[in-house]
Amino acid sequence: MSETADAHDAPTSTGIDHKKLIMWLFLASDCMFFGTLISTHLLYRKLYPSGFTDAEGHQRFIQNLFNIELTSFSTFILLMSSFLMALAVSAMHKGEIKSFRRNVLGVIFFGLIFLGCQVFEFTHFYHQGLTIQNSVLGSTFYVLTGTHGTHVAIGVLWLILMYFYSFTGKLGGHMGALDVEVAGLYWHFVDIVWIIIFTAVYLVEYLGPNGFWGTGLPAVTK
Amino acid sequence: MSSSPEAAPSQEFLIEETRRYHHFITLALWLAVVTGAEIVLIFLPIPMPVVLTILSLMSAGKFFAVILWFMHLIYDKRLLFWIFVAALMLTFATFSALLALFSVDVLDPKWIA
Amino acid sequence: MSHDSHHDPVACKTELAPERSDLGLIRPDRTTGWTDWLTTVDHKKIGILYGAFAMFYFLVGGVEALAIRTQLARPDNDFITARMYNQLFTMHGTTMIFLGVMPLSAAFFNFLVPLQIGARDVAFPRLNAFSLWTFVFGAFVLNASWLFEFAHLAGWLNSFDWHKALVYTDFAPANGWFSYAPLSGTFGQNGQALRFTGVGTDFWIIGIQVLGIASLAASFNFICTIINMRAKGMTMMRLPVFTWMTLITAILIILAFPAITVALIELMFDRAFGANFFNPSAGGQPVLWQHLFWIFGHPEVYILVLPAMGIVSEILPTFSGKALFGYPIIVFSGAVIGFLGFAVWSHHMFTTGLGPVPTAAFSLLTMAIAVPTGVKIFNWLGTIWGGRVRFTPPMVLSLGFIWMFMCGGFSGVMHSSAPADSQQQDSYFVIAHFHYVLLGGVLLGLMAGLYFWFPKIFGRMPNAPIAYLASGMVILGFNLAFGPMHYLGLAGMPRRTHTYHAGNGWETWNYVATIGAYILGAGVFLAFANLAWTAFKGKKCSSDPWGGRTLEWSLPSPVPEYNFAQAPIVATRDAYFEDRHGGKRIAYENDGGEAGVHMPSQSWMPLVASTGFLFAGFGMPMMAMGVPHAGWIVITGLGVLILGIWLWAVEGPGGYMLKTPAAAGSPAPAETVAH
Amino acid sequence: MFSRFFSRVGLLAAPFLALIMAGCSKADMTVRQSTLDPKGPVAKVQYDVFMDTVWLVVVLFILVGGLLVYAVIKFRARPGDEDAPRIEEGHGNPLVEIGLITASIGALVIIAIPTLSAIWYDDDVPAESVPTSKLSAWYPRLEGAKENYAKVVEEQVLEIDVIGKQWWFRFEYPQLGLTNDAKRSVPNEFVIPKGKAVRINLRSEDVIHSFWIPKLAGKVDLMPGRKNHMWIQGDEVGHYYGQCAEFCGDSHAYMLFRVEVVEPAEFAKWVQKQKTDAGEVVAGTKAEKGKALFAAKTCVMCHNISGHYGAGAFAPDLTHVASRKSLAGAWLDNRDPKAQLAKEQQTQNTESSVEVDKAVLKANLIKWIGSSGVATGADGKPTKDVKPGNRMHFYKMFNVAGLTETQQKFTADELDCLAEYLLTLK
Repeated sequence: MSETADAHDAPTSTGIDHKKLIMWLFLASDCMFFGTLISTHLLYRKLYPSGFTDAEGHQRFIQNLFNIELTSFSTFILLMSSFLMALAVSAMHKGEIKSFRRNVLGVIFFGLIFLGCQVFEFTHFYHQGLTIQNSVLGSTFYVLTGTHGTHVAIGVLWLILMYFYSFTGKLGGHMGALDVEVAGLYWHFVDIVWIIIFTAVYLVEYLGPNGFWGTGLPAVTK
Repeated sequence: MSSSPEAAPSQEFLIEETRRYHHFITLALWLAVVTGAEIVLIFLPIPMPVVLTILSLMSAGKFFAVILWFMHLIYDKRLLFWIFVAALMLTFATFSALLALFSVDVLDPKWIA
Repeated sequence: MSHDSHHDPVACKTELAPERSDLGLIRPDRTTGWTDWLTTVDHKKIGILYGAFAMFYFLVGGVEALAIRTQLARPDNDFITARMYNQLFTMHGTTMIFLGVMPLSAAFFNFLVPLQIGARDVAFPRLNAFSLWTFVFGAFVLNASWLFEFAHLAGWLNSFDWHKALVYTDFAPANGWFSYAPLSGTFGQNGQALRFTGVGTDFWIIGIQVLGIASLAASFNFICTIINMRAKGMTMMRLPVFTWMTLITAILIILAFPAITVALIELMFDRAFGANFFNPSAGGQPVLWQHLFWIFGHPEVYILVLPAMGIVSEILPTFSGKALFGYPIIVFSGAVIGFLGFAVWSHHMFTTGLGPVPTAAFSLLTMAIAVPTGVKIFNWLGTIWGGRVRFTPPMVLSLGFIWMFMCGGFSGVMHSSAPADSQQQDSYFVIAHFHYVLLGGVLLGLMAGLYFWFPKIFGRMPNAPIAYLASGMVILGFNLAFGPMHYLGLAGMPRRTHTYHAGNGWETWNYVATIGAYILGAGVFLAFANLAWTAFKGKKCSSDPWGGRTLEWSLPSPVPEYNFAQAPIVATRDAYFEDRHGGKRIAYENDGGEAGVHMPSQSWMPLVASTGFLFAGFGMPMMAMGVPHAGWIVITGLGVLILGIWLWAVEGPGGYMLKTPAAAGSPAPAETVAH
Repeated sequence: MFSRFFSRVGLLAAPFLALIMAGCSKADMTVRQSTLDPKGPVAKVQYDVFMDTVWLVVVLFILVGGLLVYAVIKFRARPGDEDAPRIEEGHGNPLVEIGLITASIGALVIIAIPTLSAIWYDDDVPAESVPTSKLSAWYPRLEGAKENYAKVVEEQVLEIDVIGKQWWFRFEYPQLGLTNDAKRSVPNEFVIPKGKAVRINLRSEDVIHSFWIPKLAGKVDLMPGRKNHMWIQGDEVGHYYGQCAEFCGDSHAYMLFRVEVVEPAEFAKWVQKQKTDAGEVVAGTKAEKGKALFAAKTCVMCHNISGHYGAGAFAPDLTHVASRKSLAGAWLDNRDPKAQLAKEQQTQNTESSVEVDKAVLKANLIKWIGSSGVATGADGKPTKDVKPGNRMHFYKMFNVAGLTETQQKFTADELDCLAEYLLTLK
């Protein structure tokens, strides 16, 4: 946005707006945050590759638990929401507030669908016997995807508030576009985190007859 | 410090934004296609290391595509790109090392069974 | 001045029209006493508040340390119980690191960075206030555990049903500042959540989490400020070294704290919801906690020490009358130390059975850190070399810093050798090592900074004889307390033990160490008392009593709220010194025009939002205690937090114009503003 | 003013330096848990590496410290400096910087080499007999030793399992049948033959502990959920002091242990003795009453006494409790402290030990059992805990078993009987 910086804004030393810079710094920090969570999950997958034991004492493999159709659908939804967010930011830069509202509504809607899928997935897994308490897998899986879901929920809340704020007429001009862009950066980041989670947590489980992590040590029994 | 918030954007800027708009649509299509390919790939009878390499490349590709275009890094100052990539590299290095530090044979079987 | 600022015409404060926020509420005003301090967004006032809180907690942590030393003065002593001792060393470490050193460094960041880079405030003034109050409430939550502990010991809680139902009755944390799982975590399968410690750990978890948020918010702000708000001509390689170290510290914070944030979330899930991250009986690996903790914990060491290095790198040139030797190398080695800090975390875990290859790798990487650290010491030496050294109190403390830090660095090199470390790990040798770094290094550096910049902050000069006396007491007492600990550690005395038998040969030197600790405590108290007295009653001094080198000395003391009446344009490193003694003058541009300079409005919202953390932080341990309806306190807290941030967002940043002498037609700023 | 300052610093520093001098002469390097007095190859290698770092650091300290002192004195400000011209400003000298960086790296290489060798040396039991020369000691695993490693460990190396609990250690000798499953484990004090490499497998059953016998080897942690190991070898007969070195809860300071290094023949005798059951208790004595109390007061739930009671598996095995030199996680010493100190001074050796003093042992037993919330002192108040939080408190574990508080109260007389009984368990 630096090339369109309004003349009356005090220039920053680098030409980057404060808000944009601080958001990127936050995202850099969040890399480490999700890096820690994802590696916790991968670590325990590496140590205990064979799934978990459900309440009846049955050995459960994670491939049988996962529902690749659902996850693919929600991944697709999240990618498309990212696309709409990019369009919303673009609209805002062009000053087309109505187009912005339309796109943001789309993002919010898709975000809610994603969250709905996640709620469904959690309930489904829970009924299949995977709980946060009965295995390390449950702990890492729910906390990792749940934390990501929380990020999505915060993003949805942010965008909803921004949507309503746009009706006050105060969301406009360069500063308004910047506010939207910063929210957009956050939303895209949540999206790219999911790109990694989708591959590292879901897809690799399907590789080979026993999954990528093989069948090393038996799962923790009760 | 006075301003007119609704100052009209310049003509070049509008053209640039429209060009980006088309980039975004193309990119969205590509993202969908790559995701579809990923899902197909995991069920194909190809050796695991190969699939894994392709999967990693695909998700890294998607990752950087979103960062560069949707998140405007390709249009923005280089500094932002390096801030983020530096953090990303540090994260990757740190947690690769962490994963390498653990192996199954250090586990005490008494606690596992 | 910043993008945070508003574009609508703003009220001119000289006309005293009450300013209204976008919500229609009257904004708080800087002219009203308490309200002013609670709502201030002025980086200087926030810095002073940080400093005051930090010095208070330094004394709290010091009292805890003295209780520990009193207990250890004699063998088989029972001055305090084992549990109280464990709580004391836990809170001593946590307090000193998170509530003493870090906020005192933050005080310097806040006060100095905008002045040194020629800015009028930080990039996000209200976020800065939010960081401050979040820190204050996080500290309060952490220390509230003592209130519960004492109430429990006094028997005041006995009549409550929830108290009778408690299995573990330790209310203050007793798991060390490292909180190794599973001692701090859970045990047992399928969420039975058997534990080894009580709610003290919950207080610790939530307290550190809140403090982490404060540190993160402040660091984002400072990186943004330093990168984006430099005066014209202030290139990165012209930044004062202290600002550089601030930048590196802030980068370390934003990259290191997420690891501990996640680890704390996982530990909290273990304790509160029966998850199994670190629960060994369900397959969790307690060693993972250690990894995550030290991925944060080792950079944290540099987060503590780099600001002090920055301070000393400002003081030495000033009192040697000579530019810093090897400025680019000092800056670069600071960055290398920060970067390598992420690559050595496992040297805290040499005894956990990593295997020979990782042990060797981390051993070598740790040794590598000695190189940039040594480079710094050589360059400080080079700065003194050929100079004219004036032994002012800050200089004496800085020289003490170099000595003590060097000793700490040397014992650090000894630790880097894993086989030698396997004998020293968790012994008093380690205590000696890191106190030489953290006390001999960081505390002396920070005290030097306090004596150096106090005349700038308050326009008053601390009493020099008392300063010399206090410095002497600190250095003597410190060496007396921690020097013998090298021997104690090598003689096999383990850390974190509340007592020891006679006959092990540790009696004499423990006694000496205790005497030293009291001298040290008295010295620190004397120094702080001297400073506190100076702030209110000290002798007034000129705006540049030391012959300073950087931009802040070009300003009157105390610094006016707008900092620079006109925006400076610098042409060189050490701009102010060059301005007076060299050929390169600082130019000024009248950026504010007739109306004066733009000032950010004060706000209640950062304080309101932070209060949410206070409620949530209190509520969570109370939930763990089983206090009825405590969950509502947590929900209230989160509600207040969200509401505060929302109101903060929609109230608008505001801002007003303040007439400066420059705007009123006076020429150059520094000389004209009388004090 | 500056000279006044110097004299002030001098005044402060003089007694301090004198104290250091006095201290060095007073600091004994051979105290009970000294790391500076290695008595086995592992500790010796660690000590050697440590001394390498010490010499390096001393040289650097004198060098850099000397320069600093010289610079501060030589370049101090002098009266009249105020009017002197400005010092020529420089911003460093690349040659000096590069030279110093290279020198620092060189200095680090000096300690890096012995460090690396020692890491591998300490990690595994050497397959060949332990060489005595320092250099060859650093490269013990050359020449195909690795392949034979497992065989060597099985045939030549004594293996000991160490299990950490809050707040005591259990020792098992799986090769010799001395295990907890066989009701033959050894708590807090274990014995190894002189000159034999001992592989130690470290496990924890609750929190993290750390196994440390300063004179024999540096510490290795006992991590729950993880296999850790180390090796030791005692080259001199004696009584060695060890201690848990990782903070493990309330009574961490009381978590001590002992190791006796004995001649191989002695060791065989000791093993034989561990395999014997407790002897018959003479009828009609206090001890017989004590034996009954041991069951009635539920001690039997956790403690094993082979030959008498065999149910307990959680708590320290008491079959030979009266033959041990320490009690309560080795916190209470069963030897006469005065006699012990006299012997240490006489032999100039903290490893020499006097035998168990029966009166001290009995007093310790009464103090220990009585303190744990199960008895009251003469004043009617519960006696002070020897180890706060220890499992002899009748909370959780006993509540689960449905036992009530009153069943576990001891009168002074009962305590005396119980102690008499335990004294018979040689």
